[in-house]
Amino acid sequence: MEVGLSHFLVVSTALFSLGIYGVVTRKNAVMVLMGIELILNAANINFIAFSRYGNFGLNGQAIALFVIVLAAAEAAIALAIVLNIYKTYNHVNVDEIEDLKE
Amino acid sequence: MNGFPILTLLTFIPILGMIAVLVIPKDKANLAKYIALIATGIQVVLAIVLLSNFNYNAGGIFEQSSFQFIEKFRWIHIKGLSWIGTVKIDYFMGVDGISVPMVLLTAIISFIATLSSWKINKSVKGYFAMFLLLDTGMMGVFVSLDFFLFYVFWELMLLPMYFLIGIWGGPRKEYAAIKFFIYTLFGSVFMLLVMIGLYFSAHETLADGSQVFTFNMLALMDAANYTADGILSPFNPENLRFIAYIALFVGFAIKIPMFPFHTWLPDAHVEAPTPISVILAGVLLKMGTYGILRISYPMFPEITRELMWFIALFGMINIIYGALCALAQKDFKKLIAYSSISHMGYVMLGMASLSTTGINGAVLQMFNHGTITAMLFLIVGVIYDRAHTRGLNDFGGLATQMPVYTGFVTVAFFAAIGLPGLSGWVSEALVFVGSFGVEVIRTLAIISTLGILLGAGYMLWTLQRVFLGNLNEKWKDLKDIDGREYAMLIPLTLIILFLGIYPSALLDVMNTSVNSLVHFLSTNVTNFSISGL
Amino acid sequence: MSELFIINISIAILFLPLLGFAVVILFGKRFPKLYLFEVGIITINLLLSIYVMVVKFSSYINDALVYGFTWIDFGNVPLLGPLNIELGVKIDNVTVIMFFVVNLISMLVHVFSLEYMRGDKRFNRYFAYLGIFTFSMLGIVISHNLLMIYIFWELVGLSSYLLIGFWYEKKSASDAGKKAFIVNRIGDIGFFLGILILFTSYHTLTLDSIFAQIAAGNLPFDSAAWLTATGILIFLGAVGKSAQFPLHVWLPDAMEGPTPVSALIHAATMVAAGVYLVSRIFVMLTADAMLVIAVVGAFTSFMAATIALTQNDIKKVLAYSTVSQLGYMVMSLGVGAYAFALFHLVTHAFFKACLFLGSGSVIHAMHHEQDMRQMGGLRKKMPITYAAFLISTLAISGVPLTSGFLSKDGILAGSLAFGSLTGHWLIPILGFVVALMTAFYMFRLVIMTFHGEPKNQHKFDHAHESPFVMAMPLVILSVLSIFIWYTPLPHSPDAGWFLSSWVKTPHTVVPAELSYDFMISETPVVEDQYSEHAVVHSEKYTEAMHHAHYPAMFLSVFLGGLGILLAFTMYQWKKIDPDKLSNKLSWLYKFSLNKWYLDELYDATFVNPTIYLSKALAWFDNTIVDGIVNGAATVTKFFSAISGWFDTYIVDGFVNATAFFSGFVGIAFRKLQTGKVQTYIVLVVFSVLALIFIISPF
Amino acid sequence: MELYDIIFYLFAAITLLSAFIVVTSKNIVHSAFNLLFTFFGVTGIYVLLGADFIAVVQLLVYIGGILILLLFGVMLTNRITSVDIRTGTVHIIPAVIGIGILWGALTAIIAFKTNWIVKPADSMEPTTVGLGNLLLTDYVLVFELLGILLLIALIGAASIARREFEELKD
Amino acid sequence: MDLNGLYESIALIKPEIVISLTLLAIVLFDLILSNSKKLLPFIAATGLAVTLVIQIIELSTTGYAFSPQNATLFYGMLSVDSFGAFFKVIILVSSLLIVYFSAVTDEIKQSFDRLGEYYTLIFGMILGMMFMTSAIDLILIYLSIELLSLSSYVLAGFTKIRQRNNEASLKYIIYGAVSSGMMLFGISLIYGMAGSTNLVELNNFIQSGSINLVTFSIALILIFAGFGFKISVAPFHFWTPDVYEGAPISITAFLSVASKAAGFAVLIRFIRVGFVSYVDSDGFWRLSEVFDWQALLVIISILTMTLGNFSALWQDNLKRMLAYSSIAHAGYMLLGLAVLSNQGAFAILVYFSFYLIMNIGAFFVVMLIANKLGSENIDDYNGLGLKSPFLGVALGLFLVSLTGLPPTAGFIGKLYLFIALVDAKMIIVAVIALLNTVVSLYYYIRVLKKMYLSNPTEDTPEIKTSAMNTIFILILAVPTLVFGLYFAPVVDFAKMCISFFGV
Repeated sequence: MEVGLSHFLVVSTALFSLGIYGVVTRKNAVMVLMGIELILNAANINFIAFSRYGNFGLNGQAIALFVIVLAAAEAAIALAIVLNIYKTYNHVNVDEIEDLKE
Repeated sequence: MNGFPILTLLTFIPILGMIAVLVIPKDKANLAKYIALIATGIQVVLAIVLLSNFNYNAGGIFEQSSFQFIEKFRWIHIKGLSWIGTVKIDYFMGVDGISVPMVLLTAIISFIATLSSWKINKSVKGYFAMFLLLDTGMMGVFVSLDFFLFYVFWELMLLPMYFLIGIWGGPRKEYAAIKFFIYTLFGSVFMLLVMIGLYFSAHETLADGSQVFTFNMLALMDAANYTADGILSPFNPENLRFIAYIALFVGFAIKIPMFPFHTWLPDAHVEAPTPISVILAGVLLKMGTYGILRISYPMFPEITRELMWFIALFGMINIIYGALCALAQKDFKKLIAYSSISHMGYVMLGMASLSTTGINGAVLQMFNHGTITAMLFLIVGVIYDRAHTRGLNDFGGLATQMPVYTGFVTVAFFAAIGLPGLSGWVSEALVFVGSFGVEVIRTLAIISTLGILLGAGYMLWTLQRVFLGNLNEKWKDLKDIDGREYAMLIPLTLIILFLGIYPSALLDVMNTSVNSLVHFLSTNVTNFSISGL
Repeated sequence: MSELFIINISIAILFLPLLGFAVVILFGKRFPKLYLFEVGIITINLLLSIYVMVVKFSSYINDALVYGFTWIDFGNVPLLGPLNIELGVKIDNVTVIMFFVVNLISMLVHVFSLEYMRGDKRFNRYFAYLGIFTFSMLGIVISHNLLMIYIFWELVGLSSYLLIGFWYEKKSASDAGKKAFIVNRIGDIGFFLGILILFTSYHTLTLDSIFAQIAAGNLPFDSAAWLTATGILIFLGAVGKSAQFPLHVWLPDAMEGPTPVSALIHAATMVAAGVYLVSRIFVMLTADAMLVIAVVGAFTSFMAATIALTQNDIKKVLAYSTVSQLGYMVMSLGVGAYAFALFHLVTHAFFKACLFLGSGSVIHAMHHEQDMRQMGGLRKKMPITYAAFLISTLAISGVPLTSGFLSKDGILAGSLAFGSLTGHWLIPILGFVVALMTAFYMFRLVIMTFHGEPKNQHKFDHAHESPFVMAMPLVILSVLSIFIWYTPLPHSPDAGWFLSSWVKTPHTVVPAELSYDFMISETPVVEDQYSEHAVVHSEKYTEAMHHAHYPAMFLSVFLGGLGILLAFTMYQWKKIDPDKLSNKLSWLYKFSLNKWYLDELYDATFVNPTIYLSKALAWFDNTIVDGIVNGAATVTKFFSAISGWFDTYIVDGFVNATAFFSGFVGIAFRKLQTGKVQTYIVLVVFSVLALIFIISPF
Repeated sequence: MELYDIIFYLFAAITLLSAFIVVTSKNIVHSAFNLLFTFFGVTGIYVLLGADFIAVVQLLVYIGGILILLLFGVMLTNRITSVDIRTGTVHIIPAVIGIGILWGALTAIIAFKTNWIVKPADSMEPTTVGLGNLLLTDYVLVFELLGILLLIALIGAASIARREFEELKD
Repeated sequence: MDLNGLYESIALIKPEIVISLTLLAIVLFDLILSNSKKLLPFIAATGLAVTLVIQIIELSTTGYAFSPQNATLFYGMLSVDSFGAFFKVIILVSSLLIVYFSAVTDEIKQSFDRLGEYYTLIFGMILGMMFMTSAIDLILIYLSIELLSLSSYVLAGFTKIRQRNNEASLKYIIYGAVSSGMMLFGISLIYGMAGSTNLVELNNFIQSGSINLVTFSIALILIFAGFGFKISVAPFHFWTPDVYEGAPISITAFLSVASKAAGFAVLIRFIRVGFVSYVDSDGFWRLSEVFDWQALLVIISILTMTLGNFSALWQDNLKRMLAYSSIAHAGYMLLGLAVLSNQGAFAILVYFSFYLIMNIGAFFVVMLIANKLGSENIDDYNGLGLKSPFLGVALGLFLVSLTGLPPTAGFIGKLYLFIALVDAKMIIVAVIALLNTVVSLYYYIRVLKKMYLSNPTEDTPEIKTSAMNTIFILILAVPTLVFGLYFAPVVDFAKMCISFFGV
C-alpha cells in the first residue's frame, strides 16, 4: 500500500490519543506536560500533511510554526508553574494536588 | 381629579416613606414607626379619596375608556429593527371596580399592620423599610394595567416578604421564609413565560398606526389584536393557550394558595410576626385571585369557560380540605392559616361560576376575608404578645380574664363562620348563589356548603378551648387589650359590621365591572376560540 | 292609622331590643344597673306589640302590610337582565300574634330573670343577650323574605349559642352551645340550599313573588322533584331549629343554659321558629314534602315522648316534652292542619314557658338541684308555683278546659282526617300514643316534684316560695293556658277568634297534580297576593276534619286520662313499682333513658370520623402533600438518615421544592468535582465522545 | 514498496513506539529520552511531507528547547540522588477505555472513512522563502501577536519562577 | 497584502494597538521606575480609558483587517464590526473595574513587588480577548485564546504565598492545554477539509461542497471543547470552580466576566460567520445543514445551567459558589445562542451588559468582606448584613440581580433571553431554564439568609467601606437597580451593536 494521507493521519491520531492518555494517566506533572506536547505534535502533523496532500500552499506549515512557538511558550510557563508547585508541595504528583474540590 | 396622579401616589408614597426611614439616624430609629404610620395613613386617605371620586357606572375590565384615574406614560420604548419588534412598555395604571376594593383593602390593612408593628424593636429601620416596600409592591399589583409593570410589582414584594418573615419571624422563620419565597417564585416564573408568550401573540396599534407587540393587558384581552401565528394566539391552530392558561393559573394558585400548592401558607403564617401574617392573609393571598380575575379570565375567556368546573373543584377542595385541616390544628395561628385556605376556596368557587353574583361574591369575599382574617391574626397576635404561646390547649377561660378582647374575638370568629349580619356571610352567600346558579358546578357548590358546617366546627371549638371554660391559673395576670389594640381592632370590627349590614357600599363599587367581566366572558368566548381549542 | 305607621312601629319593635343589646353590651361594664334599660325596652316593646296587634285586628284584619327595599342591586346582569336581592317585612295576622307572644314571654322572662339570675357576675350581659335574642326572633317573625328569615334564623342561632353557653365556665355548657350551633348549622345548610334553589329559579326571595311564580306553573328547574326537594330542604332548617328527628339532639343539651333562657328560647319561641318557617312556606309544599314533614313530626314526637318517660332531670323531661310537642306542630303542618299548628304553637308557648319558669322556680328554690329524685312534696312549700305548674301540666296533657286541649285536639283531628284521606294511619296512631305518654310523663314529673315526701330533707328545708317577680310570670302564663282566651266554647276551637278570623289556612300554590287533592279548594282563589286568604281547605278536608273532631276529642281525653291515671298509680299511689317495671323491660328502659343512643350513634358515625378525618388530613397535609410538593421530603429524610450532614442541611432550612432532586443531582455533580485535574480530563474525553455520538450524523 | 514508504514506516514506528513508551514508562527519565525519539520521528515525518523549515524548527525548538526544559523540570522536581524517579499512574482503566474508543473512532473516521481533498502535489521545494513571505504578509498579525505572546510568556514564567522571599516570609 | 491594505488594517485595530502600547508602557515603566509601582494602576487605567474612548468613537467602524494576498473574496483575519465592538466595550469596562478592584484587594497588595508583572499579564489577557472578539480566522482565534489563557494561567497562581493559588494555576494550565490541544486538533481537521482556517472560506466551503459530516462533526466538537473551556460550560467546566476558588479574587472576577465575554464573542462569531447561510427577515439564522448546532447548544446549555445551579447549592465558599453561579449564567447565555437568531445573540449582549455589573459587584463585595474577614466562607457571614448594612444591602442587591428578580437588571437580562426563546418557540427549554432560576434562588438567598436572618456573632466584623470603595460599589449597584427599571439605553446600545460584518 502506497503511503498516502491516511497513513499520516493514522500516526497523528495515534499520537493525539497517546498524548491524552499520557496527560490522564501520569502522576508526575512533567510527564503530563510531555503528553501535552504529544497532542500538539499530532495536530502539527495534521496541518502539514493536509497542507501537503491538499496542496493548500504553505499555510499549514505556517500554522505549524506558530504552534511550535506556542508550545514552547506554554511549556515554559507550565514548567514554571510546576516548579512553583514543587516549592510548595515538595512533590509534583498531579493527582495529589487536590485541595480545591468539593 | 383630572391629572392628579393618585394611583402613583398611592403606590409610591410607601417608597418615599421607605427612603425617609432609611435616612433617619440610627439613634432615632423609633421615628420609623411614625413615618410608616404617616405613609400608610396618607395611603388610607388617598384610598378614600379614590373611592369617593370613583364613578360606579364605569365598567373597566377590558376597555381603557371605562377605567378610571388612568395614568399612562411611555416607560420603555425601544425602536425596532427588521428582525426585532419595537419594545414598548407603558407605565400604565388605572382602576376599575375590581381593583378599587383591593386598593382600599391594601391601604386599610397596611395601616392596621403598621399599628400592629408598634412593638417591633429589632432593627426597626430595616423592618419598616421592608414593610413599606412590600406595601408598594402590593398596591402596585392592584393598579397596574401593563403586564410587565404588574409582574415587576408582583415580584417586588417577594424579597421584603422574605426578610420580614425571615428576620422578624418565629423559631422556624428561615424555613418558612425560604419556602414562601421558593413557592412564589416557582409560580411567578411560569407567569413570566406566559407573559412573554402573550407578548409575542398580540399587537397593539399605536397612535401613529404602527403595530407593536404589547404588554398592555387591555390589548391582550382583545381577540382582534392577536396575530395569526402567535404562540398564544387563538388564530394559531397549534397554539399553546391551554398550557399557558394552566401555567398562569398555577402561578396565581400558589398565591391563593390553592390545594395542593398551599403548604407554604401554614408555615409562613406560623412563623411570620403578627403584622406580617396580617398582610399576608389580608392582602397577599388576594393577589392570586385578583390576578386570575384580571389576567387569566379576560385573556383566556374560552379556556376559563372550559375549565370552570376544575376551578370550582379546586375551590371546593380548598374549602373542605382547609376546614378539615383546621379542625385538627393545635396551634392558634396555624388554625387561622388553614381557615384562610378554606375561605379562599370560597373565592375560587365564586369566581368559577363566571356569574355576576358569584364573582361579586368572590371579590367581596376577597375584601371580607382580608379584613376578617387580618382581625383574626391580630387577635392571635394580642394573645401571643401576652402569653407567648399559641397552643390552643394551653388556654381556657380567657373570656373571664379578657372580656373586651373576647368580645372582639367573638365578632371575628362569627364573621369567619359566616354569621349573617357580619360581612363574611354576605360574600359567602353570594358565592353560593353564584355557583349554585350554574348548572355545571352546582354539585360542587352543594358539597362546598359542608364548609359552612366545618367552619362553625373549628371556630367554635377554638372559641371553647381558648376562651370558655375555667380560667387557667397561669393566665391570671393577662391584661385586657390596650388603646393601640383598640385602634387596630375597632376599625376592622366596624368594617365587618358595616359590610355585613350594607354590603352594597362595596358591591356597588364593583358590580358594574363584574357585570362587564361576565359580559366579556360570555360574549368573547367565540372570538377567542376561533381555532384550536 | 296608616299602614306605613304600623309598619314603622313594627320595625321599631324589631330594632328596640337590638338597641337594648348594643347599649347594654357596650356600656354594661360602666353602669351595672343598665340591665334595667333592657327590661324597660322589652316592656315598651310588649306594649307596642299589643298596640300593633289591636290596630291590625281592628283595621287591617284581612290585609297584609308589606314593605320591601332592594338590599343588593346587581344591575343589568348579562344574559339575565336586572337582578337584585330584596329585603322586606310583611305584617300579617300571624306576625302580630307572634309579636305579641314573643314579646310577652320575653318580657316575663326578663322579669323572672331579675330574681333568678340575681348575683350573676355577668348580669348585664345576660340581659343584653336576651335583647339580641328578642331582636333576632322578631326578625324571623316579621320577615317577608326567605333571605331575611335566614339572616335572623342564624342570629337566633347565635343568641342561642351565647345563652346556652352563658355559664361557659362549665364545660358541659360550652359544649352544649357549640353542639346547638353546629347541629343547627346542618339544618341551616338545607335551608340555605333551598334558598339557593329558589333564587336560582326565580331570582327573588320574596315569598309572595316566589309563590306567584309557582302558582304560574313555573317550577324550580322545571321539575316537580326539585319543588319537593326545595320544600324538604327548607324544612330541614326547621328540623334543626325546631329540634326534629334526627337533629333534635341539641335541645336537651341546651338545658345547660339558665332556666329562664330555656323557657324563652328552647321552649316557647326560638324552637317554634322552625314551625313558623314551615308555615310560611306551607303553600309551596307538595304532597310528597308534606308527607315527609308529617312523618318526621310524628316520629319525633313519638321518640321524644318515649325518652321523656324515663328522664330524671326535671329540665330534661321538659326538653323532651318540648321536642315532642314541636313534633306535633310539625306533624300538624304535614297533615295540612295549618291553623292548628300555629294555634298549638301559641298555646304551647304559654304553657311550656310556664312549665319551664316553674321548673326554674323549683330549681331556684332547691339551690340548683335539677334531679327530680331529690325533690318531692314541694307543693306545700311552693303553692303558687305548684298551682301554675299544675295548670300548665293539665294543658299539655290535653285536659279539657285548657288551651292545650283545644290545640292538641285540633292537631289530632287533623291527623286523623289525614289518615282517613290518605291511608297513612300510622301518623294519627303515633299522635294518640304520644298523647297518652305526654300525660303520663308530665304527671310523673308533677308527682315526683311536688307530691309525696321530700327525698332530700336538707334541700327541702331550705326551699321556699319564689318572690313576686318570679311568681308573677308563672301566674300570668298559667292563666293564659285556660281556654277562655281562645274560644268561648271549651270543646270547639273553631269557634274561637284565633281560628275563625285571625289565622286562616292559605291556598296552596302547588300545581294540582303535585298536591293532595284535599288541599285544593273548589272555591276560586282571590288573586290579591297581599291579602289574607280565606279558608281554603277543600270541602273534602273540612268534612274529614269535622268527622274526625269528636272521635279525636274523646280518644285524646281518654288517653290523657289514662296517662294521668297511670302516673298516679305508679308514682303517687305506688301500685306499680316503676323500678320493677324498668327492670322487667330493662332494654326498653335503657333505650329510652339513653335517648335511643342517638348521641352515641352520631358520635360514632359523624363526629368522630370527622375528627379522625381531619387529623388524618392534617397529617396528610403535613407529610404527604407537603412532602410531594416538596419533592418527596420523605425520601429526602431517608436520604438524610444515610448522611447526617444531609440532615443538618435540611434542618438548616433547606427542604425545598426540589430537595430530593437537587440533593441527588447535586451529589452526582459534586462527585464529579474530585479536585483531580486528570479526572476532569477523563470526563472531558468521555463527554467529547458522548457528544460525538449524540450529535454526529453516523 | 518504495523507499519513501519504508522511510515513512520507519519514522512512524519510531514516533509511535517512543511515544508509547513516553506515556507508559514508569521511569521519568526513560520517558524523557523517549520523547526525544518521538520528536525526532515527527521531524522525520515533517521532512517526508516536504516541510523542511518546520522540520528544522522542530529539531531546534522541541529537541533543543522544550525537551531540555522538560528535562530540567524532571531534574528540578526530583531529588535524583535520593529518590527513585519513578512515577505512578492513575485512571488506567477509564483512560484505556475512553481513549481507546476515541482513538478507534478517530482513526477509523479520520484516517479511513473520510475522503480528504487530495490534489497532485507539487514537487518538494524549499519552503523557507515562502514561509518568510507568508509570516510577514498574510500572517503578520498572528506573527506580531505571537511576539507579544512570547513576551507575556517570558514575563509570566519569570514572575512565577522568581523566588519571593518577602512574600514567603509572611 | 500590500502596504495600503496593511495601513487600512492597522487603522481598524486602533484599540488593540493602544492596549499593546500600554502593555509595553507598563513593562518599561516597571523596569525603569521600579520604585513607583504605585503609579502602575493609573497607567493601566489611563490606557484602558483611552482605549475605551477610542473604541466608542470607532463603534460603527466596520471592515476586514489583514486580508491574505491571494484572497479571492474580500475577507481577512479580523472582522471589525459593532458586535465585536460591543464585547470590546464590555471587556474594557470590566478591565477598568478590575484595575480598581486589584488596587483594593489585599491579595494583590501583598504581591506589591510584582505589580508590574500583574498588570502586564492583565493586559496580555485584555489583548487576547480583544482579538478574540473580532477574529475570523481559526488560527488567530486559537492564538488569541492562548494569549488569554497563558496570561490567566499565570495570574491564577499569581499570589504564590497561598497554596491554593498554585494549585489553581497548575490545574488551569493542564486543563487548558489539553482543551486547546483538542481544539487545535479540531482546527487541523477543519483545515484539512476546507483548505483554509478562515471562517468565511469555511462558510463558502460548507455551502459549496460535499462534506464528510461525521469528520466535520468531530472536528467541530473538538473545537467546541476549546470554546467550552473558555466559557466554562458543562462538560468542559471542571476547572472553573477549582480555579475560581484558588485564584486571587480580582482574577476570578475578571475571568468570570471578561474572559467569558470574549469566549462568547468568539463562539457566537464562529457560528455566525462560519455556518450561517442567510439571516431571514425575522432575524433567524438559517444554518447550512452540516452540523446540528442547535441540538448541541441546547444540550450543553441545559446541562450547564442545571449543573451550575445544583452544584452551587452546596457550596460554602462564596467564591466557589459564584464560580458555579457563573457556570449557570453561561448556561443561560448559551441558550441565547442556541436560539440561533439575532434575537438570541442580542439577548446575550443585553445579558452580558448586566451580568458584568452585577457579577463584578458581587465579587467586589465578597472581596471587601474577605479582606476583613480573611475568609470567603458563608458560615462567617452570620448577621453580617446587620452589622455592615451597606455591604450587606449591596451584596444582596447583586445577588438578587443574579437571581433575576425584578426590579433589577438581572431580570431584564433574563427577560430578553426568554423573549428570544419564546420567540423561537423553544418553550420546553425556556421552562427548564426558568425552573433553574428557581433553583438558583436557593443559593443566592442562602447568602442573604446568613447575612440577615442569622444573628451576628462576636466574630462578625463591622466593615467600614472607604469613600472610594463606597463610590465604586454605588457605581455598580445603582445601575443594577436603575437598569432594572429603565433599561432602554442598554438595550438600544446592544441593538445598535448586533450587526455582524460579513455574511
